[in-house]
Amino acid sequence: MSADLSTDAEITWCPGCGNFGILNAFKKVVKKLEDKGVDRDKLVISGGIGCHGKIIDYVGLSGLYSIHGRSMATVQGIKLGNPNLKVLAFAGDGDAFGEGIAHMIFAAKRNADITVVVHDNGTYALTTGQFSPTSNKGFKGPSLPQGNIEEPLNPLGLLLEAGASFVARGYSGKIDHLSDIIVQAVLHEGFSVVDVLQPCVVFNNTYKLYNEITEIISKPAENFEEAVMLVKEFRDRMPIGVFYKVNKPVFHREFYGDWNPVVDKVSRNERLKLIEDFV
Amino acid sequence: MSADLSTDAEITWCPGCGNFGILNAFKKVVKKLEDKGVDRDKLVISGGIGCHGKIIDYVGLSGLYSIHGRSMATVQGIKLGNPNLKVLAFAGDGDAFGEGIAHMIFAAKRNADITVVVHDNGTYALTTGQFSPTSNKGFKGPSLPQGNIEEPLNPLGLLLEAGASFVARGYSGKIDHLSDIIVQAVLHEGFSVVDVLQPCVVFNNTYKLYNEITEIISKPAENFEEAVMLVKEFRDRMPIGVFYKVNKPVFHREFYGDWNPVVDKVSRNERLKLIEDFV
Amino acid sequence: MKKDVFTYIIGGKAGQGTKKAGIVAANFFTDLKREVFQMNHYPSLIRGGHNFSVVSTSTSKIFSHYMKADLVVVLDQRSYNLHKNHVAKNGIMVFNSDKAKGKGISIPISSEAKKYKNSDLIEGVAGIAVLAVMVGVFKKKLDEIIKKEYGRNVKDNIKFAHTIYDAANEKIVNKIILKKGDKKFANLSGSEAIGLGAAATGLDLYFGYPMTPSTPVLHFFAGNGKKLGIVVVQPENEIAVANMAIGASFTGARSMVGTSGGGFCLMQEAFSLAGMVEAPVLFYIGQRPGPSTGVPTYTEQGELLFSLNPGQGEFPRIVASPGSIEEAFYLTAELLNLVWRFQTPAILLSEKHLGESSMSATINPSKTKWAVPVMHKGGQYKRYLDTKDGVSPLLFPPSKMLIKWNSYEHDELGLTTEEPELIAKMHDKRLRKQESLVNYLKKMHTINRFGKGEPWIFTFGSTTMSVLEALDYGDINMTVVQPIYLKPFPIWELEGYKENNAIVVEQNSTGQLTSLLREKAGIEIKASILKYDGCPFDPIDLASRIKEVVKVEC
Amino acid sequence: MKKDVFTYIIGGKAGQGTKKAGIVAANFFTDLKREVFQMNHYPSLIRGGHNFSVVSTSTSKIFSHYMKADLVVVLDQRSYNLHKNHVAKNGIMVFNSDKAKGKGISIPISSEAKKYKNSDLIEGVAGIAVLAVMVGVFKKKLDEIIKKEYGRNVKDNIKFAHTIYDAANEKIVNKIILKKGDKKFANLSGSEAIGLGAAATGLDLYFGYPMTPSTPVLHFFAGNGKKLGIVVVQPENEIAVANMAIGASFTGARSMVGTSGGGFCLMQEAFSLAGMVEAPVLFYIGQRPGPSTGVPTYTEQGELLFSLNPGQGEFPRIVASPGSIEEAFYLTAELLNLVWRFQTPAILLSEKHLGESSMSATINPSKTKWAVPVMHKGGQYKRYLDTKDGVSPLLFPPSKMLIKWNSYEHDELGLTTEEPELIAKMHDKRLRKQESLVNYLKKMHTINRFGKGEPWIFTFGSTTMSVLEALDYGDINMTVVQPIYLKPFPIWELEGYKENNAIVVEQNSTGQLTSLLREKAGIEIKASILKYDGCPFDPIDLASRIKEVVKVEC
Ligand SMILES: Cc1ncc(C[n+]2csc(CCOP(=O)(O)OP(=O)(O)O)c2C)c(N)n1
Ligand SMILES: Cc1ncc(C[n+]2csc(CCOP(=O)(O)OP(=O)(O)O)c2C)c(N)n1
Ligand code: SF4
Ligand code: SF4
Ligand SMILES: [Mg+2]
Ligand SMILES: [Mg+2]
Repeated sequence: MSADLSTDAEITWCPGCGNFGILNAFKKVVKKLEDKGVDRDKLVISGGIGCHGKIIDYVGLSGLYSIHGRSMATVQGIKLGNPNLKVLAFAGDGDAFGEGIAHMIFAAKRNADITVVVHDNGTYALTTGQFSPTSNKGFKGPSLPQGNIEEPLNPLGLLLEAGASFVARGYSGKIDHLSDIIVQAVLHEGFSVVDVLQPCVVFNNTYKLYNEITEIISKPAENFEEAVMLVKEFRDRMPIGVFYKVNKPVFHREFYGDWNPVVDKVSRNERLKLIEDFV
Repeated sequence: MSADLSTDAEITWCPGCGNFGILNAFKKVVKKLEDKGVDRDKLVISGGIGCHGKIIDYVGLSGLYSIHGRSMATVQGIKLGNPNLKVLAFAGDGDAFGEGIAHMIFAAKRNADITVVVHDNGTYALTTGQFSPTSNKGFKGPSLPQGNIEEPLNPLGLLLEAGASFVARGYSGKIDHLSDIIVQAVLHEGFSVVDVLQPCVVFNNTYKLYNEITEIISKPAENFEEAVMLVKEFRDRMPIGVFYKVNKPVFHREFYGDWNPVVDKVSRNERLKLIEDFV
Repeated sequence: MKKDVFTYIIGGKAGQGTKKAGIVAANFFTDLKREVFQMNHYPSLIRGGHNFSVVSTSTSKIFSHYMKADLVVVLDQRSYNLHKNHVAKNGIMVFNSDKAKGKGISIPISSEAKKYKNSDLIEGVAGIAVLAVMVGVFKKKLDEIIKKEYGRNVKDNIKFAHTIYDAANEKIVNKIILKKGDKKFANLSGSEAIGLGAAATGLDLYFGYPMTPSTPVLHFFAGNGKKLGIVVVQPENEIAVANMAIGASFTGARSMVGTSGGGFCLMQEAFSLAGMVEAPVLFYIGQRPGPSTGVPTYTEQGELLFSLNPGQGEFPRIVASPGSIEEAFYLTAELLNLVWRFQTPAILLSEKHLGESSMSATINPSKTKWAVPVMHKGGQYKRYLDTKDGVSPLLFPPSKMLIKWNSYEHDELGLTTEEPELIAKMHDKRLRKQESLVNYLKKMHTINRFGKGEPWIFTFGSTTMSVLEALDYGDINMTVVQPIYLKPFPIWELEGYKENNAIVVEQNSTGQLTSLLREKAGIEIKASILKYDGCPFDPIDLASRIKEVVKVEC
Repeated sequence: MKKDVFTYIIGGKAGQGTKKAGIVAANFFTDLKREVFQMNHYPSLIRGGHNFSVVSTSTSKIFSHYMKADLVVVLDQRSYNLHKNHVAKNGIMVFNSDKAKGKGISIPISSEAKKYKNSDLIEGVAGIAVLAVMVGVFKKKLDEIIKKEYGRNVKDNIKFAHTIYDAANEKIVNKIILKKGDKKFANLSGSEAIGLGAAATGLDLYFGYPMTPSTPVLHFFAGNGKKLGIVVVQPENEIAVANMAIGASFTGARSMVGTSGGGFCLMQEAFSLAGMVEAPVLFYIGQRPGPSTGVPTYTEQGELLFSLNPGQGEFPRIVASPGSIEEAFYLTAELLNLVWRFQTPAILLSEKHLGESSMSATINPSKTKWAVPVMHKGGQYKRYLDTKDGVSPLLFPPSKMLIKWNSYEHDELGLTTEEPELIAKMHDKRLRKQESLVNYLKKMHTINRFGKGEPWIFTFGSTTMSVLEALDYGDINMTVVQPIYLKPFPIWELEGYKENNAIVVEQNSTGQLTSLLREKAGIEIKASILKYDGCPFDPIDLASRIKEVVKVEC
């Protein structure tokens, strides 16, 4: 692993893309986590398909570059295989809130100990800018040139309802703040999601808007209801920060406590004996 | 179509199953709708796979007996093909809130003009009683004999968040009330969901509980927030009735107004001319 | 003709305990050191309808149930009607006179049962009492059986059983003394064999979403996984199932998934992902009649071709199907080993008839291998190192090395590439893995041959059992050839067969194995015996169909 | 050797307008009544990287681009490096001296462009200006072209173009006068042809979720559907896509879906559903290199076998692949007609190379049929009436009759059944439909043959175009045989071929068409020419590979 977390891959995002902010924030995250005792070799990442997913090529960490909409399922599998690892899935808005929405809802419901960072640019960017689940009504893309006829989803509201124990929003234009949030998300034991406002300079350039309306909140909501209200604000004022954080039983621990499938594997001999008993 | 809406199919639900209540309520629904001018030949149904889905065999209406988790997608297709039809999908809790959750959320988001009736028995009954998305924590089923380790989903809360314009809960033990609700749901233009408490006498016998805790509410919530609070109550007191109802732009109308793909089809000659112009 | 077969059928409504009675009967025969085969037939419902369980037993190897029974016990009219033709010559029909009219021995089972609580559930016990009478078991022994097998309401059950016993004892004349056999076998279902095979090879996680007929494997692990150290997860859908399994394999965990055809459709994208990232995951498909929802609780072999090329693009795929319950154990173990040896997904293809039937089996767990991959030895790690045999060494996190699995076409390090030469080179690497796999299989046991004589009969999967029993029953001398591996198809083993007459027996309507043999191995097939009504073959019927076909076509 | 081919390559970063320049060039050649073939190569990114567009033009039929160009214009160093070997003898390389060093004609394109806003986007215009110089077009004509083709910033574009024109005019010596052809063709992409074919047959709804390379069809309908009366829906995922399409077909709406291999994986369960309920839905698959995410914007034919048996269980499946852009039009139309005629799902299998290339085409829309099913004539309606040819008449809601489509095995009315005889009978009904389909296809044009001479070359899909151009280029006389239908495979058309030498050309690594020909039609294949680096064949290379292979193997 290279010290600066880079790889040999050529970065092919458009100049000015919000994904750069996320990449830079994430590199800081890894270093901050190391300061807090989380070794980088224990941090495993996954990503979906889309502009966002390219981050997997660009970050010098181990991981599985997954398929469209499934990185959240992939990291749940990784976590269940070896709970000693910290896992983080990158996903696009199309990825996490469209193709993969079911995995998000159930990861939240079961409080799987994973972190999902959503590069939310309100469009299917890599496939040339179609409307996505978070596109605004009226958004014009090549599959609906007359303009999107649906209201955008409120994904964080949905995930709160589903039982998410850590919900946050960041902005790729505020790198330090974003990296702070992601660090907290990774350290949180349970399901954490960070919806990152990510301008797509080609299909949905929201820099100006977000620079104006984003507002860092100083601390999480006092309770669930307040969090629900907070995540709903995304028109005039767009709060960013950690909205909600609560401790809940964590899936893999409810399942098998401190046991670890690959580390504490039952030996061959023991198994053969058990099988002989069975037959 | 037989006058009493029956078919030659043998009913194979367990004696005492809550599905009987839904079947009876639904037969009343069809008659009430006829009184309100909705012809039964314009009412098309679909269902998923599970005990609930068998209702498709038992009701003498046209429809498509679909696959597990997809009846909501099926009826959206039917509606888009011929918007003159009224469409209703039956679904199980495994069906609608597990395998098919994405279709539910997006049907709500786009306010597709469909009605979904969920036979919510808190278990995958037909596959012999595994835990489902709405099973309580601790529920014992053959795939998790030590007891479910996840909290149940709050599906109506989720669908409200997703944008559902009509949200209701009924109880198969209160047939008249249930049929009233479903009638309203069908008449509502836009996405309507009726979550029906349905005791499964074999794997999750909730008659006693529901007889005690269900409480008919007299009118929908005043606003969204109140509706969200209402659907959350499902422990000590279980309100049933129409929780929320609001008018919103409807998907197929936003798309093509009063036009109808199969009825107002562009003629062959006109099309050939257009194609010749193109090439 | 095969001697010494005794067959017992018990039929009734779902929920009346017919399957349980079948198991009790099978265990009883097993205690006599006889061999057994039990087939359970049930519709897709929870209570009512018509269920039946057939148990055939013999002192020698037995591979199938028979649909001519020495003793039929039916609990209602529907069962009576369905089984009245299943009574063997000299066989006995016992029916519940409260719920059925007919010929045979009538016993008022329901009115007796009504005297107890759970009156419905108790009726299956009547079947055991009647069997006890028929085979000359004393009441004391019957009591023991009931105590052992029916945990709840033992007293009531015994009392009820005695009443039925007495009633039957009066009326049954042709009693039969069952010869004892000489070995006590385990009584194993196909699903249990699959579960045990995976456990023996080192399975760590099983992911499944309920779907008949694969669900019993899920339940097996749910019930037995804990002590074996195997985690069982039921996620939100099949897509999550397959993707989680791939994620788990990234950590070195041996993982497996189970489903039926419809669920496997949803896993194909992940199957292809496994092909590309070279993830070792074993996919179990339990077949039922299709297409679509089809007939969920019945049996068919309609998905052979479907399972040969799942997932987009080109990568090595392995498909194999066990021909017996014993083989299900060894083959599951071998496939889990193979996916780790070659880092590519494999399919264990089976059917309801194997998964939900049980039979006497001898299993030697130590004959299995422990799935161990080629591991990285040191130096810079390259996930997709371009080796001679195409297999790149593995390394699992946590590690100071970069471990990158990638669904895009990639370089040796696992970084995405769009370079034409590299794209071709990585195709070649995967192709070489395919060749290595074939070479490996060439040294393995990939085809079963049974018996001697001509013409040959080709078959596969659970139908093998039906064919073997039919030949035994019909005293037919023919060679049975069963390809265990269906992909890569072991044509190297079949080269000698080309010149000959051959027939095929399979359970589908289009003759999928027939096509495969013709197309892949160039074998001239004279005729195919097909069955596609959802029910397994009956050996007596099958024997006469084979004789007929051989006479006419060969 | 083919005369009169002129090839133009323009390369640069994504977002610099190279594809647009290619289109403009193609339109220009078309205006000269010449025929054109345009191929666009691009990586999976939005800005940057390396894109190029090749346009080859001739006064006679042309089926492929060439990778030896008379004029290459490159906008940066990477493009220069990639294309420096693509300059034909006597060809010219023009490079942007601000961003590249090299041999050839240097023009400071970027520093000129910088004088305008959108400086990056404007650079493609330079390519057109250079082309104008090369083929002796006057400035006035160039202005017209720019006005017509570049809607925005016309003034700036013209001013910029003139500067480049003057610079190029000074340096380019070998100008070429392009002969005019004698017919003005339409310039059509494969995706447009597919869209138009479906429109001509009566398509009502198109459902799609974006996935390269099928997305252009989605966009085509999004842009052109309204006036044609075709609704375009982009749902939440591919599962919804396919299930909604089936729902729509229930109302009598002609529906179609489009995706690529990965998305089709997710549609397989619905594909099987369509087989069972007998829903007429057309599935378009645009292939790209796999497995898994693979190389999304490149081309391959790796999913032939994958597409032959999708979905669990047994039912009639239709798969066909067009060999040219014109054929894409007619075949799409015919397939939409066939699915309605036989009420079973079909796959239109194609590749990025067809879908995203464009060429001169003549299309006669009135040669298509209007998809009209067999309709119910009166009396009691039975959805699954067991007819002689297996096809049951249709009826659409609203109706006083019960119309029940059922994913479970069913009786004629569409009610669920678990009766063994009925299960077998319904299998037979679907099998008869399969036979009827084969009989129908026997009367149709299912195979294309081109040219004369031996040995024969088999190929399929868009590779057909590459082969035809290679033979033309290389003056090779061989018969090209292209099965249009891949399932049912038209073996009846191939029976004569068995004794002969034959080679296969296809774009994948395992020789999937080769297997199909060997296995289904028993054709002895001497050698296969395969390409699997994601790029289409170049006719010059392919011609020499064919000559080589024929020399060595045949
Ligand atoms: C199953 C499947 N369907 C479709 C695609 C095509 N596809 C690639 S990226 C993408 C969406 C990208 O949108 P998003 O997740 O928002 O990522 P972004 O490019 O905006 O970062 C799609 C639809 C795919 N790869 N797989
Ligand atoms: C893709 C797929 N996966 C799994 C199944 C098996 N299956 C049949 S019914 C069912 C769940 C039933 O649960 P629910 O929807 O709650 O219906 P219920 O039986 O409780 O009414 C499942 C998982 C299937 N038919 N298709
Ligand atoms: S298209 Fe948008 S999201 Fe993708 S790299 Fe460019 S700016 Fe970023
Ligand atoms: S198993 Fe439960 S849901 Fe199914 S029919 Fe019986 S009682 Fe009803
Ligand atoms: Mg996006
Ligand atoms: Mg349920």
